[in-house]
Amino acid sequence: MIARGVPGNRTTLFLLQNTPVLLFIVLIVGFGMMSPRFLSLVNFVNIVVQAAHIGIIAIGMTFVLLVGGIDLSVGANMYVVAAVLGLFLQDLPLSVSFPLVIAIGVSFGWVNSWFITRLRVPAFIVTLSTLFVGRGLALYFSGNKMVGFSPSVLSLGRASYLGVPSAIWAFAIVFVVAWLTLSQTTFGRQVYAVGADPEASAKAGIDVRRILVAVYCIAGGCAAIGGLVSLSQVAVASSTFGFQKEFPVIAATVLGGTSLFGGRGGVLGTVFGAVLIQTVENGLVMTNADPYLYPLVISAIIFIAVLVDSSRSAILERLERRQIRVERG
Amino acid sequence: EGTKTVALLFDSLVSPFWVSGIEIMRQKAKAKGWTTLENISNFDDNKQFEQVKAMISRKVDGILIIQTDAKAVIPAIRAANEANIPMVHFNRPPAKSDAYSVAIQADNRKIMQDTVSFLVDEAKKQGGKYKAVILIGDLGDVNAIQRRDGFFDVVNKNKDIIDVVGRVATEWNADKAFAGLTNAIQANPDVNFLVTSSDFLHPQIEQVLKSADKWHKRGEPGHVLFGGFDGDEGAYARLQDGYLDACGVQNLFLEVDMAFGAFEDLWAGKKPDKLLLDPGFVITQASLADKREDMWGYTVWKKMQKAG
Amino acid sequence: MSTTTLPTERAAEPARRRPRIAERLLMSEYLVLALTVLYVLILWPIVPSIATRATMLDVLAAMMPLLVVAIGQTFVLIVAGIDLSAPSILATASVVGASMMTDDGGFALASGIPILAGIVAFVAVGLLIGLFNGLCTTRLGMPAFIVTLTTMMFFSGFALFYTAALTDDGSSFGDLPASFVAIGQGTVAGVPYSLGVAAVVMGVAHLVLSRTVFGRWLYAIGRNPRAAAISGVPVRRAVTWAFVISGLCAAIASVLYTGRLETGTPVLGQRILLDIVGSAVIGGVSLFGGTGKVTQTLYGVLFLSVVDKGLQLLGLDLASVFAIKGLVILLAAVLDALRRRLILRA
Amino acid sequence: MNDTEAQPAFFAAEGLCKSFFGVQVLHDMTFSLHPGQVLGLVGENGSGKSTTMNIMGGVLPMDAGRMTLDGADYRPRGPRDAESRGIAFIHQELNLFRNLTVAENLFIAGFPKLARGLPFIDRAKVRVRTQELLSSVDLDVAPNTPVSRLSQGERQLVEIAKALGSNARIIIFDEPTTSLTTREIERLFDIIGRLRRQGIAIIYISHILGDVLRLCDDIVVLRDGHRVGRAPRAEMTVERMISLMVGRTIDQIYPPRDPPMSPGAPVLEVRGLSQRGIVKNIGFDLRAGEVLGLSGLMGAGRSELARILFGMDPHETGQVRVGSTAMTTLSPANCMAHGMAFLTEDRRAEGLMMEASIADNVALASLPQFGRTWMRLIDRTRLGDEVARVSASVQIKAPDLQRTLVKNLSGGNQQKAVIGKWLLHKPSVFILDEPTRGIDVGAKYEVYKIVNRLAAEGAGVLFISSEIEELTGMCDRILVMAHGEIRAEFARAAFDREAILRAAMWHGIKEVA
Ligand SMILES: Nc1ncnc2c1ncn2[C@@H]1O[C@H](COP(=O)(O)OP(=O)(O)OP(=O)(O)O)[C@@H](O)[C@H]1O
Ligand SMILES: Nc1ncnc2c1ncn2[C@@H]1O[C@H](COP(=O)(O)OP(=O)(O)OP(=O)(O)O)[C@@H](O)[C@H]1O
Ligand SMILES: [Mg+2]
Ligand SMILES: [Mg+2]
Repeated sequence: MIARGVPGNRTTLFLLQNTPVLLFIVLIVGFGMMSPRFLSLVNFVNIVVQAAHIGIIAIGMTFVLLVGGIDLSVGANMYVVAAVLGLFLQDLPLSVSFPLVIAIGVSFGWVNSWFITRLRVPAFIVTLSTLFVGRGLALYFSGNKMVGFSPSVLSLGRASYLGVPSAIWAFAIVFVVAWLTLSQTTFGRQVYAVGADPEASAKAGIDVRRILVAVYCIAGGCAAIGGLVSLSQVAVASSTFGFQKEFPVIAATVLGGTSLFGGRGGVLGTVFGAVLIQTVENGLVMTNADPYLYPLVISAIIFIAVLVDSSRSAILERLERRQIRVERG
Repeated sequence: EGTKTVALLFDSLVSPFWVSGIEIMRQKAKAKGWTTLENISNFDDNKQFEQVKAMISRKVDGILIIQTDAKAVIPAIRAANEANIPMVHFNRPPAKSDAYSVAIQADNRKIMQDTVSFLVDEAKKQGGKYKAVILIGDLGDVNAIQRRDGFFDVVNKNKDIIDVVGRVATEWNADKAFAGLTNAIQANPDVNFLVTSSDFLHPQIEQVLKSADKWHKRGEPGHVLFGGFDGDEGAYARLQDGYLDACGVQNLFLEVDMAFGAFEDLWAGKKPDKLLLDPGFVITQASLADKREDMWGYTVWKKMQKAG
Repeated sequence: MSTTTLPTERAAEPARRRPRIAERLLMSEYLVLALTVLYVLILWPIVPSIATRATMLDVLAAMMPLLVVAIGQTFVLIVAGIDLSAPSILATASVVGASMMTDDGGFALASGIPILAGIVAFVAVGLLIGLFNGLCTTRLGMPAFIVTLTTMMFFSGFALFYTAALTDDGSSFGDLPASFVAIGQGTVAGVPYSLGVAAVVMGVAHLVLSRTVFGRWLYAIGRNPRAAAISGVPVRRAVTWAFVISGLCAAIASVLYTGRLETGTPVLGQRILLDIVGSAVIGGVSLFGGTGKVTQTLYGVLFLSVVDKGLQLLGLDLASVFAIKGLVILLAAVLDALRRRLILRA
Repeated sequence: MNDTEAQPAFFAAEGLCKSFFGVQVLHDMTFSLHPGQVLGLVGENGSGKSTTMNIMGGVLPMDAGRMTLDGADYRPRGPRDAESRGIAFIHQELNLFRNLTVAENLFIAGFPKLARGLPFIDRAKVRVRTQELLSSVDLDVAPNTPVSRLSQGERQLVEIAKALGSNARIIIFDEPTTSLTTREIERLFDIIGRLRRQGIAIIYISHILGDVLRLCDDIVVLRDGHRVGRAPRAEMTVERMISLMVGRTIDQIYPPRDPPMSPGAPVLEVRGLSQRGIVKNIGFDLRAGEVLGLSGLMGAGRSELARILFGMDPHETGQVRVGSTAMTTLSPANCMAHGMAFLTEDRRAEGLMMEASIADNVALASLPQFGRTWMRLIDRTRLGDEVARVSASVQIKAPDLQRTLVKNLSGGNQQKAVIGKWLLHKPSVFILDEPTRGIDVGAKYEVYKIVNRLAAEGAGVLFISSEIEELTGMCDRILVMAHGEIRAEFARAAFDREAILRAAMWHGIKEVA
């Protein structure tokens, strides 16, 4: 019997608590050995830049999944935002047009929430429908043509401030705000409560409807910001802009440990999930792998990451379980 | 004999090539007094089959189809044969079968070979060694595969000066192209030879090359030898500005005329060949002025200039 | 519960009682079905061909494979899981199965029973991927969403890889034997075989879900897995079976699709994931588990298929198709929400 | 009624009515409260106590009637509104978020902020306030412990702490002691005494009538949604309450029980069962026809022991024999196959499918017995008959077994549904963890009768309860657990409340040190 402290478990516990990070390191070392250039700082910057738009949208998705909802319309939302910006707001200065299109993204989310909270239509169906309607509207505006953007938007996509690319700034700001909101405000904690049990939340005096509305608006706003980051990179929005983006976004969120059933997870994990996927894609290009192998390798690595994470949680739960009796030595 | 109704079944409208294609078709059909019905299948073979059946039940006079898969379209052809409705494949021929239909296709492999040959000749002229990257399209798309093969046909013969360091699988997807090319250039900062399987990826290429400080005109130091394919308005503009060296152009006007001609032949009871090839052409900065009238991107570009 | 009274028959009652009928219709579980009929009636004047026998048979034949996959999905949804890998099972089964029977690959040509071997391959692919999904969720405690997401990515990639390795042009397997193709295309007395296959799958699934011990277990697991486990329900085994059934259904659907297209293609069904889950959910199956019937899935599939067919017949441009499809689904969902409220009030 | 104190009533409810789905469950409910008063509310399960409080607490709207607070009309728009008006509500079904910490649960409706205008939570303040509140209910857990790690009893204390923290003028306790043991209950009564001295009015709902009588100034009795009596404590007795509640007199609380002729063969034998940190060296026999009590304080490990026996939790060493079989692997399915059944203490999370009908719930554990042919098609007529028979034998009150969802049943009827589920399985060893939690005297009596009947039919019953009276009333023998070990055993003849309590309070570590 081990006496007080249980020191043997300490290291195991530490290792277990940090397995995602360890896995990440293994991955980086692996790719690094195959392609030395992979390990450069510039390349890491690149990875984060490329992960930024998915990551930002996934942060918004995290809020929605935390309340046990889902938003399939984020990709359509991105496209609407891109089409409106490129077709109607070209001539406005960015300081006006960007807030305007983000507001459009938020209203898109608000429409979703209206159907979900007022008419009690399941989120899956509402956002599935608005996915179609949104894409249809945007296609109608653009007439199926590629939408181009003003040089100021594009140079923003290539710009750096204090040596950090604009996409990373956007990613970082969205992350910090979201993290503070979720962990340090009443609203954030209520999001978790609503996700765990909406009925109990109402009884506890939480304005459940307000939380739901806010969460979908946040997801809409994040989709718009993510859309802006993406379009400033890819420079045009073709008719497939944002098409099926909901899958990688939800994948990044769930990979980051957020439960689809609500109440569990957080944005730190989401950022990790988004960056992890991009790291693998980047590593594959860096090592000049056969394109046919990309999906195989990426899915295998995601699989291993989740496998490690779930077995770790099981072990952790066992180790951290409270004990009734204090064992005597 | 009344007005004709023709169905236009596209699998997607992802690139300006298809968008221009459908617009040219609408115009030319209108000019002939035909009605058009449109369906987009979003790369879903089965859905496209259903669309063919829907058009058959609407009793259209002809079906123009752009299928995703060459073999999966065969039952659709047979269904059209059975209903006695002429079927024309635009830009992608079906696999061999006993079913009868007419296909119009650009000679992708040949056009790509010519384009890349031009670039290789340029390279030889300039001297030195080259690190090349190719943006490949969707691995399930015949055209993408033919263009890739055309590229390697030429490059493999010139291994001494050209080393292919990156094959970016874009899946015809702009952000995959952006990320893939960024990474490829990251891995090989000295890339100086670039070919894309479609011109619609130019904006992403421009963004990436600008970030890497590689976007320079022909003749300027640091210029990347750059070849395109399709011949859209962006390609025209970049040729004119001097960034693009060569572009393999599909003659879209000719292809639409060929397709509609095939319908008329079929209605008249004639039986055209199963495959009609558009030879296409390579356009370079030198031949720009002569050949641009045949380049569909130029007309689009002109219209855009007019609109402001 | 079978589909005995069709709402169309009710609609034929005398006009003066219409308000009550409308209300009753709104409250019945056939609402989605009624909306399908309504949709057809609205489109009728614009495209008369929507109500022809040929079109109807077409819709029926075309929806059968989707119905079979969606039924499999229903099993997984009932236990509060989700199977995103169904499209990749369609694709992988399609190419592996086809490769048994054609010159590309041709693994089973020498066996003398290539078609049988091919079908066995289809089924085996479905069962194995389903089993893998099930074991990962139940034994390794991984979330179903992410397990099936990774199997979806993996096997979509694998199908492309497999095809590229075995065929000349790298795009698909053609030239399937005629007797195999007949499964997807053939008819007996004007009724497509695929209809028969789907009817059998549906009948068995309905029986299993509504009448057997196993079916009741699935619902119990979806409603409260802990209570179910404590009540002696073999939760892990049952959930694993749900995934295996989903895999099997996807494989059967793959046979139908492949036969229909005469082609084993690695992109088969790559875009129908939202249709699969969406049709079940529109029919009334909950994503949170514990509820859902095969008939609801049937109505959902029928609804989506008819909506699609109507839009195809209209031949509108892409923008309008998207917008109308979205609005129609939303309208159906809103009406369904109203229906639930009315029921609660009554 | 003459209120004993001089202060005027500051809250009054008049003629409250409420129906669910066309069934009226509350008729003309009228009562009033004045500062410092403790009002008891008693009635059978489903008599409308929680419904009344839900209306008062803003959870449900009323159909008719009127409430006044400080003379003004009071019509809460929601729980939050009620709370802001000074009415705190401790719900019968615990209303905590398992994914949040204790501190977060206490402040979920509104955290103290770092500074005016800044949205951020003042974590330090939350911690200090939480510690204060927890120590006021004598709960010794860290403020950042996740609620999922607390036992039912601990959760109940958290709920109470939460109400204390809300600065309420009226606190509603809807069956607050269902998971508490003697020690915590005493503590709670102290707290309530203190609150009333501060002028806070209390509404106290409980099925433990003795407690109500001891604690409350006035007692209101409900029957089938009607108020059937109100009297000050002095005019009330337990017998009178019961007769008002059920409309007849019940002379016994525990049904008579013939002790088994001769102790039967052991149906459950446990030897040397240990799991580090949970239970240690547990050994006992349960005989056919015997009702064996298991007593202990909160956290003694009784539920844990039961969970291990039923194969829900792992164990490291020890042997378990069920009937004549030595169990090699313990799992619920395996245990059930050998005739074991287990009624868990958390009926909401582990016992019932809330969204399913009563019939579905009752059938759940016995489905394979009704499967025919290789497909195991369910014999629906036979199943329906059996379910109806069992439901009738436990007297579940519901309009329709097939249609009524369990979530719409009152707590007592829910409990009967779980018992019904296990009775249908015909257990020979039945472990009951707090089986009478939250159910009324009448229903308790029914449960006791069921237990007696089971024992008379030769089953062995392991009866876990925190009410020592209940154990002494029901059991043939009582084991007492403390700190994961069995500390004492009492035979029926030697039942002694004080001795049992003393054994339960044994503090393992001190004794060694
Ligand atoms: N949300 C609801 N929907 C339908 N019926 C309900 C609902 N809530 C309560 N009821 C019914 O109202 C009646 C009164 O229930 P209530 O919960 O007030 O009883 P109670 O006196 O608190 O009983 P218990 O002592 O078991 O807690 C019961 O018949 C119950 O089934
Ligand atoms: N899920 C859990 N995870 C970790 N610890 C737990 C869990 N459930 C209970 N515990 C701890 O186990 C101990 C014993 O639990 P519990 O209080 O249920 O025992 P008990 O003897 O059955 O008492 P009672 O039934 O009166 O609550 C408690 O200290 C509790 O904190
Ligand atoms: Mg109650
Ligand atoms: Mg307990």
